[in-house]
Amino acid sequence: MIMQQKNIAIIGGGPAGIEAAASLAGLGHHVWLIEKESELGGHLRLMYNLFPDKRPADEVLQEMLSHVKNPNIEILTNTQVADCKQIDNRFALKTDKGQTLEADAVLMATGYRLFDAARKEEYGYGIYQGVINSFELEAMLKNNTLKNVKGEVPKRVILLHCIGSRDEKVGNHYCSKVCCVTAVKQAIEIKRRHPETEVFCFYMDIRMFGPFYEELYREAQEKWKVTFVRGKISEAAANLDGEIQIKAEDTLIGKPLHMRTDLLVLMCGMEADTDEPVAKQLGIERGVNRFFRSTDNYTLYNNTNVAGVFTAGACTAPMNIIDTIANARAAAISIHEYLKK
Amino acid sequence: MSEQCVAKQNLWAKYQKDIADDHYYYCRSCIRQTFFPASERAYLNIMRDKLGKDLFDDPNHTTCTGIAYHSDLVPLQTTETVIARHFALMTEAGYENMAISCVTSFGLYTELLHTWEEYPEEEARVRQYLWDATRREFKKPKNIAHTSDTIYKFRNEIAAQMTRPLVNVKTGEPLKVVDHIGCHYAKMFPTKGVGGAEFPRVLTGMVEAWGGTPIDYPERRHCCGFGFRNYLVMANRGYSVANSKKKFESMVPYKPDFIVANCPGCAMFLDRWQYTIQQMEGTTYGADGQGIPSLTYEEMAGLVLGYDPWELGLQMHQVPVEPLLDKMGIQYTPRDKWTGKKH
Amino acid sequence: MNPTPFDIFVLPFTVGMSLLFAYLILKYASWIWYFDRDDKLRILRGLFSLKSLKAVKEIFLESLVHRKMFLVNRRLGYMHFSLAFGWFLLIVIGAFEAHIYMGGAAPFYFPIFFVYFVPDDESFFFARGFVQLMDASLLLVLSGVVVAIVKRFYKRIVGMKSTTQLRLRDKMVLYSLWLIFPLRLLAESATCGLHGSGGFLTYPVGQLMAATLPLEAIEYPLWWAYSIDLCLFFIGLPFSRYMHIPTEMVLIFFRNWGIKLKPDNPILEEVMVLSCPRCGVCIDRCQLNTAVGNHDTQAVYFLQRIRNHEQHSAQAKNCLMCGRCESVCPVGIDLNAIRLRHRQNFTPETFVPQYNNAEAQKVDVVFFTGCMGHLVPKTKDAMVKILNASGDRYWFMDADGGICCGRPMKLAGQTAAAQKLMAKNRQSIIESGARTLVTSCPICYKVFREDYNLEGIEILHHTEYIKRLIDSGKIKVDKKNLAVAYHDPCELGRGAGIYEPPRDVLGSVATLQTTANERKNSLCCGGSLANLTLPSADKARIAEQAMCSLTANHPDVVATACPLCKKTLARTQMAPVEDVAELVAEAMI
Amino acid sequence: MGKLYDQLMEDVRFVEGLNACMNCGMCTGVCPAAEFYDYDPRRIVDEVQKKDEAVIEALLKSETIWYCGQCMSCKTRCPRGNTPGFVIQALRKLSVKLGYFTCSEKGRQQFAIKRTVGQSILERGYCVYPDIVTPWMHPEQGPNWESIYNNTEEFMAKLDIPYKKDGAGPLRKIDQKNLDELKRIFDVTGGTEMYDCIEKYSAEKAKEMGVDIENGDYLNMVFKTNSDYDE
Amino acid sequence: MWGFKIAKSQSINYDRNDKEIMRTVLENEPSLRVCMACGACTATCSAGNLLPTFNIRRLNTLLQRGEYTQLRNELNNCMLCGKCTLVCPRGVNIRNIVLNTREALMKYESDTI
Repeated sequence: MIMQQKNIAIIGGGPAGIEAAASLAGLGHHVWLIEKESELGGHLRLMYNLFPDKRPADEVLQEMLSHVKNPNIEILTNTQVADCKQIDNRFALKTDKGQTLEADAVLMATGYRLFDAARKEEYGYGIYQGVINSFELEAMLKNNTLKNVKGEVPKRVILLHCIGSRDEKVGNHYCSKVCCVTAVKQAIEIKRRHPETEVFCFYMDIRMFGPFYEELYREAQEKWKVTFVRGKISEAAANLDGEIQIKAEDTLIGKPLHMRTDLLVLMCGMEADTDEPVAKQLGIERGVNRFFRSTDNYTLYNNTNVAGVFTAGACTAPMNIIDTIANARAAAISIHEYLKK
Repeated sequence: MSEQCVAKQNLWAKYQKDIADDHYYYCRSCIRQTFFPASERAYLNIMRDKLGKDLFDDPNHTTCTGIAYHSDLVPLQTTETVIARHFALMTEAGYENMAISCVTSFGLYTELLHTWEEYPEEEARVRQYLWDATRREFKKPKNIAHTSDTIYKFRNEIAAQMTRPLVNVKTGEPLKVVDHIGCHYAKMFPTKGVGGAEFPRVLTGMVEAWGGTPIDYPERRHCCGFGFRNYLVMANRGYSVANSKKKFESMVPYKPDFIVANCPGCAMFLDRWQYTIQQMEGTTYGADGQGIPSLTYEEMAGLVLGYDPWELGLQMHQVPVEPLLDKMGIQYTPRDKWTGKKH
Repeated sequence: MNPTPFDIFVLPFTVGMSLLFAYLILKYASWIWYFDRDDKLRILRGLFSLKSLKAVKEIFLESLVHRKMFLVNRRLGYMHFSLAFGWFLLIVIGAFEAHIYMGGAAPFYFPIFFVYFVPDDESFFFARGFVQLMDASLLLVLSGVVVAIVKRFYKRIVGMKSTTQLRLRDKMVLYSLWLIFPLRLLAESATCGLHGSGGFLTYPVGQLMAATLPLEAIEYPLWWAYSIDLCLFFIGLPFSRYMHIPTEMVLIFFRNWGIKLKPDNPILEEVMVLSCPRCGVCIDRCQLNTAVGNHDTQAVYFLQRIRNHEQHSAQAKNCLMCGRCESVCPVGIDLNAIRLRHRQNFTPETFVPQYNNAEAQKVDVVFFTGCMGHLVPKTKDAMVKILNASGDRYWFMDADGGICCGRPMKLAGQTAAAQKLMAKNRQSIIESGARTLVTSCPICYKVFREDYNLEGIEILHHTEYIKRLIDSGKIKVDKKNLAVAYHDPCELGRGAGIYEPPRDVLGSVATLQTTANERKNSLCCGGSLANLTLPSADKARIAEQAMCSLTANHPDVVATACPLCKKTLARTQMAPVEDVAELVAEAMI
Repeated sequence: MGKLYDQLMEDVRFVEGLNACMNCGMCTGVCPAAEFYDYDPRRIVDEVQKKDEAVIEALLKSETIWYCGQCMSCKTRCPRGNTPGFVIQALRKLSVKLGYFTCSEKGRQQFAIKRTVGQSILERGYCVYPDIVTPWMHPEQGPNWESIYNNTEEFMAKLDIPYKKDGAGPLRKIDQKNLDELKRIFDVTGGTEMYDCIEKYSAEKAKEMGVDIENGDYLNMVFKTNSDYDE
Repeated sequence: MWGFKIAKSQSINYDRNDKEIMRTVLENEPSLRVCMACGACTATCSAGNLLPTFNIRRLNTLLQRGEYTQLRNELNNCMLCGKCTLVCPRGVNIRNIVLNTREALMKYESDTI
């Protein structure tokens, strides 16, 4: 039986949206890929390279983008959905540019919002120049501009894990999963470029969940001489020289640890984008972690409480690129099966 | 405005505390009345005479037992019931707002109200205790503020009446002021302090409004070291002084003109420990080698409003305040320091 | 009687030889001088005893014939034999020849240059015979030289994978040695060629030279060259490895007189170090070479570094002390003991144990499983089962953990600290009143036997104990249909000489296979606590090497008798590894 | 008497102060006491949450629970919403209740605090009062304080402070009616009981140590002894 | 007169701490770097079994932070039995770290006295 071509609206043109669009088009469907920014790629555009293989992020993005050059895919950049209604089994989406899209299914691929480091007030992010977040470090690596506040190559860099993750004080009980391995990747990259720079990772637990992540962690210790300290930094403050003084407990000793650093990098976690309008209008439920709730975490991961609305990628939970791509493909299959019925 | 300032403003915007406008039931501080009795009087005077506010100083008021509580002499329920008695006194006097002079008390009152929210059975129990002991009943206050909150609230009104801004009259430069916030002011409940726990605004707001420059330094948030039993028992005082010393050493490179604290204990310790360290180790802090004066915010407010330094009780400080008075261009009669001035 | 011949060219030789003798006499005297009183007494007592005769016999067999080296490697043995024994013959026969010619005393250079001075005199007794004998001896030596030269460049010719690497000084002395005998041949042949004399070797070579070379012109320089070369060799000898020749003989005497290596006296070590002929037999025995590819730490290099006063702490630490080298060393140098002595030099002794053993129970048998025993609970449980069945009253001394036996500390060179641990354990053992001490761990076993002074208490490895239980019928076992290859733990086998009891026990519970590297030749598992620095990956390589050998005949189980060996070998996952005690416990009826 | 952990659970501060610790160390990192004592609040919370009775008993008898200065900086930072400072309060209260506080040098100091601050509350209505800040107990207060102390009445009069006078104002005299109310509150809420506990167990300890409690020797001892200084 | 002494900080001051011994030991035994603080060494430790306050795992960290006073005290408890090295999942030669640290500490102390 040949299925009639169906229309699917994908909200969000990051890795999940791109990959799902390619898969759905490959299954013969027509896709609108709606992205509010001027370019596709989402957070991936901001990254320098990707763990665990250290493959350049641009290269991965370009390869993914080559899959959406397909007549079945209509890419709507600089576009936001202004209004969205469910009419019977179909969805009427009005864009802010006045287009009306009639979709048989909607895929939410809205990604995540980076945790605002300023909310962890004790580190003085935004107040002390030497305190930056992990994406700012990534940009420094990408643009080759790693500098301390005096414009010199930093003598010491501290990467502090779990910012905005596993933290009741900011309402995020969950682990953002990717920050540990990101820190390790960034630590290696710093050491690769500046072997004289001392790099420390302050962590609570090292969570190396993916293939070759643990190996990367060991490589950071063994080959790149990155020092790992078990203890979350309690407080940071700048001194007159603009260095950051930190206080932590070295929990493996059981004593407070004080040291100075040129840069304190806050490894910010992922948060759900709770302002996303389509989800609000369609009444898509969120879990206690504020990410979209799956109908079933095992068998119906990409389904939501609204029939015809699906989710993929980091809007469902903190997720790395590898899992996001797999998850987007899974969502495409789920949508395909739904539309067959 | 610099990025840093914007970030601080954004942060402070999150901690806009509700502070009552008028009609306060005044809660006295054990330590303030002992070491800074004139500060207390100056506060009441500023509020009443300069700002035209109504404060009730109740002869029936007593300690909240906070120091005993944090020294583990009394159980929580005793302290709760003593505080409940103050609520009853306030209710009986027809007041709904509290202005609390002591930071430990302020923290305790806040903690108590929070606990009663979470554990209503605890409130019921305390009401019963109070009834059994005193036959009193109470309404919970509508608003509780630390007395420094009220000064912060009216800082611009004070600025309007200011005669001696926080400016070095010789150089015309703003005075550099280190603020020290009592730990129990906002560390336990950041939303209950003006500006939160990490970058509190309550004192820096006053300093800025009155022409000074607040100084941030690495150990700004560190405890003065009082530590209750750590000071009360002689054997433990090495801990107490060491913490203040840590702060002094961290602030010295910034060459501050004076320290201001909103907690009576902190103001006293940051004064006395300088003397102790000087005696024990020979180190005198401060750019001029005369120590860094440590003021209460009432004393700071009194000075900018032109109060006589000896009426403000500045002679009770061990670190000499005269160099600061000279910098501010405040006239004072040296011989009145100890003989007093009748007015 | 002939007049004493002389020529000025004998002077270099004479000077060299005299200097060497003077040096050696002083050296020998200083060694004896620096021995402690006990050792001096031993020398006095041994000097005119049968021990000295035994030493002479040993010198003949080992230093000249190189019997042990023949046993290890026939080609290498021949090389050393031909050089040493050939030269010995040249000296002895030459001396007879010269003395008979002179009819009495001859200056000591005379035999060396006999052909020059007496080119064609066949008048004295056995003159023709001597010529032929001397030629034969020279040929023997020359054959050795050829092998040595070939070995230097093609080491596999003598059946060696590795040969010693030489420094410049050694090379110069080596080349002077190589040249001695060819020069002697050329000089003698030149003289013989001029006089038409010579033996079966020198005559044809002389004739050939006469036909092709201006003999009158080169004869005299050749003798000069020979003399100078000898001089060079003799002067260089004390500073080269050839010092082993005069030293080894002394060592053999010392050993026979009962002098032993001591931690606080360096003399015997010096003698041993100088005795090393750098034959290199130890290199191929060393698994750090064969499994890991290390060419720096083997005994020969280690001794060389000591002798040359070079940095050797890394080499002192990087040794398994498996004893494989020591067991084949032709000179019989105490290689492990020397290695251990050099760990003492840089290890502090600030250790104070702050713990005690459990209270001793009054029993007949004390069982001590050892630290490592706790890592192999199955072995431990098997021993408990066997001990329970034995009917002996026993105390499991470290059932809940105990103080380490002290050998690991001793192996790390921290002897004084180790003794503090030993004292604590010794006290517990003695307090128990037991007559027998059984241990599962060969490391503990060795130290109990060697350092604990447990007089009146019999110390048994558990394999010995189990063998007794089986022999006496205290436990009964069933022979299973199981093919077992046995791995000799280094400390138990080469270290303590316990080869048969584990095999006997295994024979009664399973079918024991033979393996390529057994008993004295067994391979180390790599887990050795004696090696202080070996990275874990390298340990794994050694374990694999051992397991390859053990599993060649596809046994069902590899058995061993050491918890550390078991743990280390099992990690390779190449075959199941069980302790002898476990197999016994399973086979018990 | 229930198990120690159950007794701790009766204290609302314990319930509020201990969720589940993940040993991140943020409390210790910022703790002033951890910097100057051999003290690790994280470890205390971790030990308590294991609910091992022997461990809790050891804590109640230990020096370590008495180091905390109650600044509550830990409460600000804990990412699990714990308050080690509250847990400490609960432990100390139980330690006093069971008399375990006399097992430690720091714990025994409770007697000195009770005899000074504790007495002052019931006698003067305030924890602190110039009369109890004696120069010999407080040399660090300096010469200015010493001269004020020696002439308090005169000095306060010059400053117009109603020292020991009736009516309102700082340092005024609290009348007996109010002191009686305070005492009754202490009686019904367990304050008096806790005071009595401190007195009773301290007297026992003084006897055990052979130190006279009546003549002030015990007070002097607990007030001044610090074994750390002897090292 | 005072009845007290100004307390000294017991914190680890990483900037001030000397790292000479750490560097020496890391050079001789680089496997020290890959410790992931799992505690397997402490769990199996023969000395720790008899003396629960002794924590061989903590030695690694003390060494890497330059906390030599505590390190020296703890170090003296190790019996060098080698179980830690045998069980380490990361192949850290802990026994050799102890040996090297003892050696370096002794040298360091004789140099600094």
